[in-house]
Amino acid sequence: MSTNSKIKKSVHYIKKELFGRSIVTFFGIFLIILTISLVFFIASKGMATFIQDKQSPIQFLFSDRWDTVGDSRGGPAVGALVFIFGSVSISMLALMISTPFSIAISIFMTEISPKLGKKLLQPVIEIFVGIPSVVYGWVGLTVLVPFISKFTLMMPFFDGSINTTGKSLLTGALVLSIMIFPTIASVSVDALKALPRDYKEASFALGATRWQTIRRVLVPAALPGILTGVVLGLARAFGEALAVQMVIGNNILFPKSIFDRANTMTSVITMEMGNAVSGTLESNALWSLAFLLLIISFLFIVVIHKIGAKRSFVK
Amino acid sequence: GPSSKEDSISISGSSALLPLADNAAKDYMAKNAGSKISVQAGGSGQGLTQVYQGAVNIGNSDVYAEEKLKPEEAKELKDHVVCAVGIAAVVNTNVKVDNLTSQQLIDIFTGKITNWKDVGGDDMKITIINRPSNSGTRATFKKYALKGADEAEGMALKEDQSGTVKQTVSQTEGSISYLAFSYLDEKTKPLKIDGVVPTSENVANGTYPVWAYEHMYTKGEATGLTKSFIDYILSDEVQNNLVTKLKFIPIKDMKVKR
Amino acid sequence: MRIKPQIADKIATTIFIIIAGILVLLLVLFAGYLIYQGRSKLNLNFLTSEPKSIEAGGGIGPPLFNSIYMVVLSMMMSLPIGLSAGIYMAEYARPTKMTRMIRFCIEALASLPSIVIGLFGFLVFVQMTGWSFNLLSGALAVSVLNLPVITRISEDAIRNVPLSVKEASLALGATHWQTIVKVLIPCAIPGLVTGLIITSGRVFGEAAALIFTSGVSGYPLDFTNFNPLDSSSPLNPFRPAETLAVFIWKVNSEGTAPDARMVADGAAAVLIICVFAFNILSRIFGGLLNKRFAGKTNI
Amino acid sequence: MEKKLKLYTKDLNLFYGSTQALKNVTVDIEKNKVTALIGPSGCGKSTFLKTLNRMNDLVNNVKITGKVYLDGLNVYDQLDVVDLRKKVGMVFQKPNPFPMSIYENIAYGPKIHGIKSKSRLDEIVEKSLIGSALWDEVKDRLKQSALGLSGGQQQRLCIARVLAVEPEVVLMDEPTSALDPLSTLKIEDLIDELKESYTIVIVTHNMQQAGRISDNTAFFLHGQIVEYDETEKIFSMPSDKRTEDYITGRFG
Amino acid sequence: MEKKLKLYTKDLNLFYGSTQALKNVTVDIEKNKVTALIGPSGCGKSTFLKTLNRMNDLVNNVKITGKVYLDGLNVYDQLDVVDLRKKVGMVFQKPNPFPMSIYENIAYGPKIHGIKSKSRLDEIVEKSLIGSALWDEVKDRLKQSALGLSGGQQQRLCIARVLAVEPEVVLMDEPTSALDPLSTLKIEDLIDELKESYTIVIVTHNMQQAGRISDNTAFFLHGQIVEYDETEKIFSMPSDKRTEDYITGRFG
Ligand SMILES: Nc1ncnc2c1ncn2[C@@H]1O[C@H](COP(=O)(O)OP(=O)(O)OP(=O)(O)O)[C@@H](O)[C@H]1O
Ligand SMILES: Nc1ncnc2c1ncn2[C@@H]1O[C@H](COP(=O)(O)OP(=O)(O)OP(=O)(O)O)[C@@H](O)[C@H]1O
Ligand SMILES: [Mg+2]
Ligand SMILES: [Mg+2]
Ligand SMILES: O=P([O-])([O-])[O-]
Repeated sequence: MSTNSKIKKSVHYIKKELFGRSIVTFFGIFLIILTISLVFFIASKGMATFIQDKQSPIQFLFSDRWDTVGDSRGGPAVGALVFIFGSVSISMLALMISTPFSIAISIFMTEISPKLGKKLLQPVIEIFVGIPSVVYGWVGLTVLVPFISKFTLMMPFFDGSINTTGKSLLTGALVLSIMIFPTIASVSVDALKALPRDYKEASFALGATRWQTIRRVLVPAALPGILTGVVLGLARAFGEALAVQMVIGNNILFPKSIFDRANTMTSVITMEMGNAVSGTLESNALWSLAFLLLIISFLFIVVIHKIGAKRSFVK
Repeated sequence: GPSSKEDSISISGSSALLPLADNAAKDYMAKNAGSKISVQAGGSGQGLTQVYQGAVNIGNSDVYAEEKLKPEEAKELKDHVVCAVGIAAVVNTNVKVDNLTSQQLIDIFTGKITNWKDVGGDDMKITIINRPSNSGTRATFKKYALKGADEAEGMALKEDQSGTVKQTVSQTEGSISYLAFSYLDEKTKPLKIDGVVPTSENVANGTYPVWAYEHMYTKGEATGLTKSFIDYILSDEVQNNLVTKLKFIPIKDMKVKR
Repeated sequence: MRIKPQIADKIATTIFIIIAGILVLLLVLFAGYLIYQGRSKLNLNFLTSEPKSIEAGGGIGPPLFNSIYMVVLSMMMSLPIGLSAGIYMAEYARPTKMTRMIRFCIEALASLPSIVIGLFGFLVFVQMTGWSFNLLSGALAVSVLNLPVITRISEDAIRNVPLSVKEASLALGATHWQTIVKVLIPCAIPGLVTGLIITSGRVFGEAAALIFTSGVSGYPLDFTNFNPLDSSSPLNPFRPAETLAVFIWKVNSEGTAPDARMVADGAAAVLIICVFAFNILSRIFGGLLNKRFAGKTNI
Repeated sequence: MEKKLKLYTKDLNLFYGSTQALKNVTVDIEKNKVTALIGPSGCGKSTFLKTLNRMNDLVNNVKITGKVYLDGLNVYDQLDVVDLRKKVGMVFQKPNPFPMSIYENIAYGPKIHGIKSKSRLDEIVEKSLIGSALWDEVKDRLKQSALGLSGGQQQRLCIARVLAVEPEVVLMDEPTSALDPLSTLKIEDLIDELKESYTIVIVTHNMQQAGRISDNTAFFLHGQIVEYDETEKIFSMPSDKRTEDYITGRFG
Repeated sequence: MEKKLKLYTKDLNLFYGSTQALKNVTVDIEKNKVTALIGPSGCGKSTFLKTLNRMNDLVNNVKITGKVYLDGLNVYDQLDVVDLRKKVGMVFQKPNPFPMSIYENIAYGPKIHGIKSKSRLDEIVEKSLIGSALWDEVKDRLKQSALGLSGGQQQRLCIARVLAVEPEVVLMDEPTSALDPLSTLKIEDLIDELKESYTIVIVTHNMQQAGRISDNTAFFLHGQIVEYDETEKIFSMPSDKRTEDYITGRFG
């Protein structure tokens, strides 16, 4: 009797369940395989700098001498600090410009005018997301670069040493800030929307104004979500390649001010990878940079999870 | 791989040689229906790497393969010298200077001179625009114009390809860079070096020292479409017309050798 | 002195409205500028003719076609996989270590810089396969880029189907898989379609992942040749091909044509128009499908 | 008179993670009778109902001990879950039609159970809609979306959808709580008719409703059965003080 | 005996878009009394309650005609909404503490109304918590998150939060419906105490509760007041058939 029903069950099961279930399960697991192989391949290329070329990882991270062929000043060296510093400073700068703006937009969309938010700003944000990075780069190059160049030329208090090409850290950060604002804004919108209506009602019922409610209840309550958006924005800024490469001047030296030329990890990869002969120190070092980018973007995810864990702890 | 497709080949490498390779390919395809040739730049380093790796059929380069690849790799490549190209120092059109001595040029690129007034121009900051270290144009310029002196890396704006260099120089006040003759037009101003005008004639007769051979490398002997295309470029038809029209110097005109 | 809360509220509200206004204005200026700059190139000839690298008057026919073809190819690969993985995550994944691992992978893949994925594609789909630069390798790389996005969209769309509908099906004795295929996916279609159109838009504009995979140039195509095995056929996935976005980047970096600036302006205008088109399309489709599922029209 | 048992549970315990939602629940459910489950919010009524057709399987982290028998077969290991749910249909608190046409809603069950013939399906659809007293109202718009129906009509549609797979038991979880008084009355009348051919278990928070329509009533508190008896007895002279308190509204 | 009116409405009509949720509602609310609002789901009880402190302003597309007076002043044009809400506090169905500490929850109201002194705030917090009968349970954990409290405690916290801004009227929308019987009793007792200093309007779906705690009861149906009278009278001899039907559970 029991066996009888077991047989019946398996017929149902195989025909109407097991087959489909196996396929989707396989593709779920496939994502793990894909990620692991991606990490493996990038890592194996990226590690060659240290294993094969015997460069020191410490030097790679903390030295600013990047000369893959070597010249009168010494043998080849691949210190990536200038690029790392460039990536960090340009992303931070972009974040500083973008975050207040994005949060304001998300507050407008959820609290000030949800109707306009949905009908007008939502599409606007989606379009900003959809604009390809080369187009951002192109507009940066044709509008922002000449503008900043004029600006630096006009400023009397800048001494002659200022970079007046218009290609600068600031230009890159401005372009990036437009590119990452949709990310921060839409995650913040989600975070604010996910708040129970209760908070708002409770605050209003106590005689709070809208601004008081936003500032003292809603934004603090949504803060973990907003931070997640900020980290995602940072990740996007860090990984952006072409738009940045087109406008920052690609100078292998620490920028002395935001008007100085700079270089980033993605930018140097974009510029030099095509030229680098595979297997040489230069090529390997570029792969190491790619590997570093990969590690950093994984770190961002871990940070986001930490933020998320904190949030669930509160609740 | 690309070699499996008999009727289509791809070429990449030197941006200096791009105008010639590209135009010749167009003409060739127009004459030989069914043949497909794709040409892209990317720099000499990329051309050499990719042809060695079998990613493309022809790798264009401004420098000898031996200068970039390991000896055992370079050995596998076959060199086809198709022409020579001169490389000129160029400046933004608002720079009043027309001529620089070799030493001045070196001083500028190594960062010793940073203002045009020190070489007889207006009081204007010099902005150097450089190419990536694996560019053949840069290697040639460094070797023959700068006498091997190391550029002051940090001071330069760096541009990926010759096209960008041209554009940036034309847009940036007080800027200086270098371009293959094939990129010269009214947007930038070429400089005389030690009084010698950068022209094809001066390259051919040996008075202008900054030039390089243009190489088309193949992995092993060229065959099929690859071979006929290289033959086509070496033919009088191309050498006498397209090559000179694009400001390259036909091999047979070169009175000096390297 | 304490500002009256009501007044502080008015000030804050005004600031928010101004910032929102700035945003809208920014988009209008941005798009307006691009379209204005590219206006002289917005004609059929530009859209259909071959690019030229030395002389003026080139068009963007093949790049435009390549972009569209790239979307189709990559969607053909990433959609079935992403949808399956999304179904798995929404419906079958138990809260186990492995599920957490998959979720981490999805997030990690989604946050990877596209240049890193481009390099991975270069290594695996170009170098290791020995295929040289080609459309298919580009499509594969873009699929890697898309996969986490499509998975998430599918998962969300399926999760957003009300539990009550799923319960109804199961309570009638449908198996889980039957419920997924016959109820959940049909109900999730509005969300799926909107998401997929947006994703397609992303592929359309992607460049960094393609520079090292599908290449930055192609050769002239014969648009009357429909044999996908023939190298001059636009349908051949094994040819090197530059998409529209890559084309802009290339024109900027190695553009040697005298009208390079105008060509890039034109191409950028076309791209931005496409972005708007994708967005409007997704809205129209999403609206229609939603209406249908909300019972406003006959089924 | 001997009772004919259709379903019974024995020492049923259910845990959501570490919180216990059902404690030693032992209930006999008579054939062709209406059994009502009452109790304050969160006491485990819905949870219990769902153990009867194993809808709790959907929830993660559920642990069940004890037994549920349908016609003498253990629901958790002697019956395939698909067969079980065919035999034990369920109507939910909020009407939940599929976003499909009225026809497709009803034909869905038969279709997934393998019926393909169009004429056979037509027949089933008509019969089920007649059975749920909805036929006259919708017979001219079978192809229209079910979401266009009113709440009360949707709930009857959901009943028809259950009837279409010819179940033996129908579970109802507060089927009228989202409906207006008129629709409520219609559904109550329908339940009265249905009990001739089906065994019905109904959860309700409305004591008067339980009194009107059920034959037996079980009173739940904190996951336990406090009292289970004939409805009349429960409402007229409950033997437990808590039942009395609940019925007279001291809490809940 | 003359009645002392605290609040009254006149011919109040409220529309959500085009659907009318309140129809000509005219109610007098006595000072220091508990007024209960009863009626089936969707009849407009919550909507009515919210017109009294203008919480409906938050909803889009609401149109209100008619008048609401608080102490003789028209709430919709003679009083500032912030002042109104300070005077007319509200407790919601589901306890809704802010995700902050217990202390911060209570200090929130006074703070936004301009009180900054720490000692003054401490005082208010203590007084409010004592007033809501929660002080003893939480005095040692004021800095801990309010979300860690039990449902009943949270609800009393919400009451304390309202008391902290020293309102004159307290509106309560089914304040015990999400709570267990014990917490319910505590809150009912609290309401009984509070009415000495406050005017209370409470929505409840539990008729027995209305009977136990209120002085006056209004019965709503379809947005209209069917009957409004002393609670005793409503429950013992309603003058309208519909009221009777509802109270005896014929529907709802
Ligand atoms: N999926 C779940 N996970 C965890 N706990 C649950 C879940 N579903 C229900 N519970 C808990 O189990 C207990 C019983 O819930 P159940 O839904 O059975 O109550 P109920 O009697 O139907 O209440 P109501 O009248 O409100 O519907 C409650 O404490 C509830 O919080
Ligand atoms: N924001 C809103 N928009 C549109 N209609 C609404 C809104 N809020 C309530 N309604 C409608 O107004 C009517 C009255 O709702 P209300 O919430 O006041 O009822 P209630 O008596 O409080 O019911 P319950 O006992 O279920 O809480 C209902 O028909 C409801 O659907
Ligand atoms: Mg329930
Ligand atoms: Mg209500
Ligand atoms: O010609 P290059 O691109 O190698 O300078």
